[in-house]
Amino acid sequence: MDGTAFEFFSIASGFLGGLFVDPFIAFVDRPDKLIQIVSQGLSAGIMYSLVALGFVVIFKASGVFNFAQGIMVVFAGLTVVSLIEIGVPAIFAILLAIVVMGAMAVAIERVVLRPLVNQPGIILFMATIGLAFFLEGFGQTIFGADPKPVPIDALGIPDDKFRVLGDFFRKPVRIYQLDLTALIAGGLMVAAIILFLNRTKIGRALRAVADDNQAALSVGIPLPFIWVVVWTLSGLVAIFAGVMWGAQSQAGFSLAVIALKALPVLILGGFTSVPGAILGGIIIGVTEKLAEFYWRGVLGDGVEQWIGYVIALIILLFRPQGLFGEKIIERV
Amino acid sequence: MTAATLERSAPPAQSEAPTPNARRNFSEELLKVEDISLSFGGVKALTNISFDIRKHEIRAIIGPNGAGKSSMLNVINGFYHPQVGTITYKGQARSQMRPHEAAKTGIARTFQNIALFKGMSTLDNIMTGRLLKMRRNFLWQALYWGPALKEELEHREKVEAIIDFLEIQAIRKTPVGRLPYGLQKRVELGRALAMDPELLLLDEPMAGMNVEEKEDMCRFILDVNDEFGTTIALIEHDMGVVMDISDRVVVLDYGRLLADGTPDEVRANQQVIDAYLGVSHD
Amino acid sequence: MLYREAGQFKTNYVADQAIFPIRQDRIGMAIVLLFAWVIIPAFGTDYFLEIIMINFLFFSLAAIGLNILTGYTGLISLGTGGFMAVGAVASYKLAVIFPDLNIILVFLLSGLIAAAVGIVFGLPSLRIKGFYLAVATLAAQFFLDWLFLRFDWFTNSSTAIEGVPKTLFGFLVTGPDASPFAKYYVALGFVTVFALIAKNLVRSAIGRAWMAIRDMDIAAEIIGIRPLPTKLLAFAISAFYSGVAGSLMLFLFYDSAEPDLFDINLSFKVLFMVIIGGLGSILGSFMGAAFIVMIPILLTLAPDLLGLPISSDLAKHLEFMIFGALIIFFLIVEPNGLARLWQITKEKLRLWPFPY
Amino acid sequence: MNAASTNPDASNLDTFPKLLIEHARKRGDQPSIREKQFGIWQAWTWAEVSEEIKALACGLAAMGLKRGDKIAIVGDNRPRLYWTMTAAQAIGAVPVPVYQDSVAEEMSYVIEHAEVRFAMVEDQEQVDKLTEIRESCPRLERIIYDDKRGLRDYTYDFLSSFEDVQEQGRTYAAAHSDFYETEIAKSGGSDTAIMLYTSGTTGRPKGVVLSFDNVLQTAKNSAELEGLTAEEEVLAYLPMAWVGDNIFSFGQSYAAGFCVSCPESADTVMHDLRELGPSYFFAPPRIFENILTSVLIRMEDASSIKRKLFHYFMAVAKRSGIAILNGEQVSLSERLLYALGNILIYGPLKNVLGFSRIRLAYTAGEAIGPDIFDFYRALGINLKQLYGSTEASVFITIQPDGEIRADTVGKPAPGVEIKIEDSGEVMFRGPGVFVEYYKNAEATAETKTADGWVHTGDAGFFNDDGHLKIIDRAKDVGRLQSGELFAPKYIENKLKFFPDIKEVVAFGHEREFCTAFINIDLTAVGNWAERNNIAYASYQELAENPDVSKTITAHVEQVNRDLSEDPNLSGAQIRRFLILHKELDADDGELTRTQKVRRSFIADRYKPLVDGLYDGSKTAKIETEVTFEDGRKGAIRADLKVIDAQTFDATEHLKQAS
Repeated sequence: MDGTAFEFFSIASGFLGGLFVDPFIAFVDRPDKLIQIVSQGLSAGIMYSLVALGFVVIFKASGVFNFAQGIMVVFAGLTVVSLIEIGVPAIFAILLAIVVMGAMAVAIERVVLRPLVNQPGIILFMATIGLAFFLEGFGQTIFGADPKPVPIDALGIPDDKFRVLGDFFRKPVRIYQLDLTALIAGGLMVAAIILFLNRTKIGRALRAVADDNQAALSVGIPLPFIWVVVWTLSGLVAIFAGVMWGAQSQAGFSLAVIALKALPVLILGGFTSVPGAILGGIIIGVTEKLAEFYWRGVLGDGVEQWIGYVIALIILLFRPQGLFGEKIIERV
Repeated sequence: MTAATLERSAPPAQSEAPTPNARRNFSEELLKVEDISLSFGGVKALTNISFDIRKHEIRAIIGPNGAGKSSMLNVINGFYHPQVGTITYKGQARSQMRPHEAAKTGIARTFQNIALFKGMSTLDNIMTGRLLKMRRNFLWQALYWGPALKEELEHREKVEAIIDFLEIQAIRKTPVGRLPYGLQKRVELGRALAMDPELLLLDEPMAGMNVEEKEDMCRFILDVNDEFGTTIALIEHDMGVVMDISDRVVVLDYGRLLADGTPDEVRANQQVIDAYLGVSHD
Repeated sequence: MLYREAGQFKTNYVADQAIFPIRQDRIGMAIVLLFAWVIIPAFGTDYFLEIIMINFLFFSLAAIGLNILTGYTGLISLGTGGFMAVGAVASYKLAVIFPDLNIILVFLLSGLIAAAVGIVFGLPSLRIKGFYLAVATLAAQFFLDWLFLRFDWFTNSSTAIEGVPKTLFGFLVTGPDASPFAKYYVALGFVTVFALIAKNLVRSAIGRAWMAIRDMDIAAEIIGIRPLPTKLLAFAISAFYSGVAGSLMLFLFYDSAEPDLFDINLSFKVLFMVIIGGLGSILGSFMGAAFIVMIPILLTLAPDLLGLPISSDLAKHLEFMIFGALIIFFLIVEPNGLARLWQITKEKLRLWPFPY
Repeated sequence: MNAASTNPDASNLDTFPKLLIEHARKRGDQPSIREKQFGIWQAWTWAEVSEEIKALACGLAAMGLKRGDKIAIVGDNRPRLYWTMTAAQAIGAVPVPVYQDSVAEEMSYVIEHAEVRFAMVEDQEQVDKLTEIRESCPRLERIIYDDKRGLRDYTYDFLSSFEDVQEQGRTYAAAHSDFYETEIAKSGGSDTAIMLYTSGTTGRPKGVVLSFDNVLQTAKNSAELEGLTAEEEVLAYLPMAWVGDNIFSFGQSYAAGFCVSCPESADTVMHDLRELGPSYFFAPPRIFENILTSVLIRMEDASSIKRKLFHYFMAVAKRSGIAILNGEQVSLSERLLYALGNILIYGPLKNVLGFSRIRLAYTAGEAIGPDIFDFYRALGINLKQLYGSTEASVFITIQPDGEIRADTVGKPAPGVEIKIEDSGEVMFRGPGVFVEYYKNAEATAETKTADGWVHTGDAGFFNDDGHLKIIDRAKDVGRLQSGELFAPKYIENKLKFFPDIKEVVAFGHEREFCTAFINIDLTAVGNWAERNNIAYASYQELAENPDVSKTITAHVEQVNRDLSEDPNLSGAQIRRFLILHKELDADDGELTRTQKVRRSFIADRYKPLVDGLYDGSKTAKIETEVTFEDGRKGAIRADLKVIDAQTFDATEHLKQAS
């Protein structure tokens, strides 16, 4: 074995070791770090889940792959923040934002969806990309292009961190109240949506539409109404996601791109599965943070930009229908 | 009245001659299925099916809805893989096979719900049937010149002969999506014929057709069998048609083999009569 | 109306299968080529040649590539930007590592490298369909973006990749000092040749195999089309076109670019071209590219032309809004794209004065 | 083979086989005939055709076809069937083309009467038909087929394929090297070239015997008159058994050397017409009328701008186009307007119809509606009428360029003399006059006088310009009880010029007044119904619609008004009429195969209806047997409304006018 080959071998083994061995050593070495990163991952994951949930609700009821979901989150968040900025009390700001998102849903149904009814999915998909462009331009015209800090106090969101488990580890684990709030509130939101879908008449109709448009029509619920409801619903989710996400950094248009990360969540969970969206979000969020932290040494920064997709792809190769999608039986 | 009046193509003045069904003799086995069982997640679609298809014959598979006829065709052309049983095709026991491999060995088929390429013209649809026979790689095709052009034109000639055979000249360049149902079925048959198949599987070739279209289709099926010597296995609901054009009939019911024989034998079979006329299965 | 087809009958298949079987179409094409090769370079200003024409040309090439994949084979891809990045980076590296390599070879090899990458990212297409596949192709986009940003071997430790000056037949054709005139001809040469190749591919056996997969993959398989090689070939050829387009973009247009120029927005831009132009149409790829290239240019010019003083920020925002609105408007008016519009028009002209 | 025998001098080119050899020599590499098959126009050059025909002729001879024998030709227009004509002529046999859609019984009569020994047929359908009638025609020895599709199992020994015959022919020709040329040289201009059976309105068909001189002279004269060259493009789509096709697609092609093209199938004729873009075109008025109807219907569905453009420029065309075509003086502004119209409407319209390249178009057989005639002329299509018959080898009169009228049929064709009998019947004499009716000396004598004059059976007169005008069949021109003139066909045609009306049968001879049966045009009226959201399931239902009755009544009254203007015919206005419950059909024997009404047959069959028209009742009952498309028979019962139409007297009309 000559020098270069050895060198190569040692680099390769170092690389692979960095990928697959070192992280586990680190887990054991600093479990407090691990727990802390997992908790960050959880809070990021619940955000992905929320965006993904918006996708799922719309896709389930109308087959529209709504690419504008990300920008809707930004738009909703900025609406709340801007209203509070000009002195509207937080509670009214949120109520007003709900009205705004509802109005937007009506407008989208009228202007975009209705004329495109019965078009193939890809056309509707492209239309939502157009919508994303429009909303971005529109939002920037109204709110300005600069990100705004979310007035956490006004909204009554706790912003402390507390340290736990200090007795067990070398250093205590820092838990941010903000993350915790997001986690709990996100969980509540998800529960509310599941209740809505399962326990209300409209919710059941929505699910009927997802299965069969004609069947839903025969129930007597007009399709346009259902569309307005789902878009409003996903608008509501967007308000929540926008505020919470903004609270962690700032509410700005760069968030729209981050929202693309909700896409692998969708692959993972299946386009039509609500629990899939939640679980997928958490899996992606946690893995992302872990990879970013523990692989930084080998791969450098930014692993979190794509690792979610790679996980999703790998899973797809074994389960083409996603983790929660129904098994596809091809018939001829 | 249905297409039942259409007689096997005996020339008019020879009507005293023995009926063609009896006259036609087939001995060479083309395909044999033995003890085929197929189930989907516990639901049994086929149970212990055995029968054979002999070279040059027209073999009908009949049975009530849900009898497993289409599943049987899907097994033959490799779309479904039976859990139990063997398929012997051209003397070779077949292992699992993908549909495109079945195509390569000379099995072509049409579908119950037309499976044409909607965005393409009649001509292009039938041209796709020749794909297996086209040897030039894409670099030649990129030039559309020399050997690639020559090959393209040779196959165009073959396809034109099929268009002429099926009398669909008038719709040669029409996108198939715009064609009425009966013509689409004909184009689909054309695409299958373009593969120069040894075994042609037809899944309800006459479903949803009017009397005239059925008669045409019968004529085409008989002519294909006659002119090219193609072995044909077909599923059909119209009993008159089946009895008239097929040499032998397999009857399936609830995924089981009910009867197998000449049309006359099957017609006389008590179980078949029960299945069709007796207790309703729905 | 312009068509006079009576008497244009074909006595052999070569004539019947020609790209333009109708004489008037041949004349039309000849006029377009005359404009492209003679009149535009003769009379176009540098600004026109560079900002409009070269821009339009490399985007056309990328759009043709994506159209082969999405329009003809039915596989939605959001990774075009990534494949263009591969082409751009590859051509930069090749030109630097092999200074004597002919510029045409540099572009073609870059295309081949992009094709190889395309094949790798096309593998999931065997099992994944529709939007799942679209999202999967995003993986390519993000991964490649990250790769080129993270490992500075690709950029020779600089922040940007550059169009290396190269000559062809003794003329300087790339790099900042090359004349737009020379660059234009290089771009036009590539686009002319590869548009013809694409047209040939889609009207021969491989094109029919792609369309068969697109229209009904099960039936395609049953007539003997092997899905994986067919789809992978579409990915490879599509990525090849994107890669060459990326090289042209860097060498003939930007001269110097940071890798993040080839981001997800570029993918969307090309996808828009294909959708607006028309899925499954080579002509549509050109129309879509022209449309998407011209809109921002017109939108920037519009306020000045109308004499409305708008702040540049607002102009930028308005551009976004108008762009988005136009996309939606076009999808509503003609979801099948400009090519379909042209096809309908042509059909009408052929049948004029009859409506059908 | 010596050069002299293959190179007969020009004056000696008195038969088609001789002309064929001449063409093969002079323009061997030019296309002689084309057929659209397998998606493209397959062409054969004169040299190739010459070889094909030689092989075929020798094959026929080898199989026993002798000089003077008859060979039937049954099928659509196909190159091989045309070749059979020349091949038969080459060895002195006589081709007898038979209408391919005639039922076995009709065909059987012709085959038997003509003593046909061989038959060349297109496909299985015709083989079956001929096999069936072979029992009643013992002379029919051999059936040769062109298309072998579906015939694989046919093992009859009297069947041969076209290829077989040619194969035998090649062997035979090799063994008898001079046979072909010698045989050709044996025939001369006075020998029989062809026998055509006329589908006479009464009685059995008669076999019209035409000599080479008849056909060739007529073809040459007319080709010369119209300046036909070897460059013409012609679509052969009319039945081969019809004399017109024999002249336009065969005789003139040999005379002028132009190429004839056969359509792909009956379904694709209009499409093939458009592709081919013929320069010389013949169609009976019915086809021109159908095309115009479809033009108008399609324009109805066009956008309003296009519709307005169309109507505006059609008005321009009617005003000036005809004059321009006739070479008359037209103002510059009108000419410019017409040129604009040509770009916007006429040019594209002609292109879509396949008429762009037409230099010369003929129509004949019936009167053509003036509107229809003017429409095509206004577009700049040189449509002309001619008057002819089988017995004349088509041409009796032709409208010379620049003297085109809708209501006359032109001046005598080259070499033709015409006289009008005292009875009003038109008689002619000329090079095309037939030899005889085959095996029917009696009929020959009745029709053809000793000095060569032929009775046309049509009544007509020359107008001041020397143009012949035909009113009706001489025997059909009758008188009302009042003694006033009743020309049924004249009235019928006037009504049929309305697009809504497809067929009319007028009654009045020796009756108190004039009445009519009317068939509405299902296409035109059906289209109207669709646009007005009127649902209908059948012809019968549409015919009973009160709105339709109203429209038709208006048409009848319009005709009555026109008739009142003509002092000779004003007595024969239609007082009562009814709309028939079914379409008149050749399969029911109500029309001839050339789609002419069989008046007396109809009068007989629908006697209760005719009675109803004259006994003053409000309705008339009828039960008729019909033949469906699949050959089954059924009965239709109907209770038809008899409609009274307003009539006008000449004075009232004058009053209105003043």
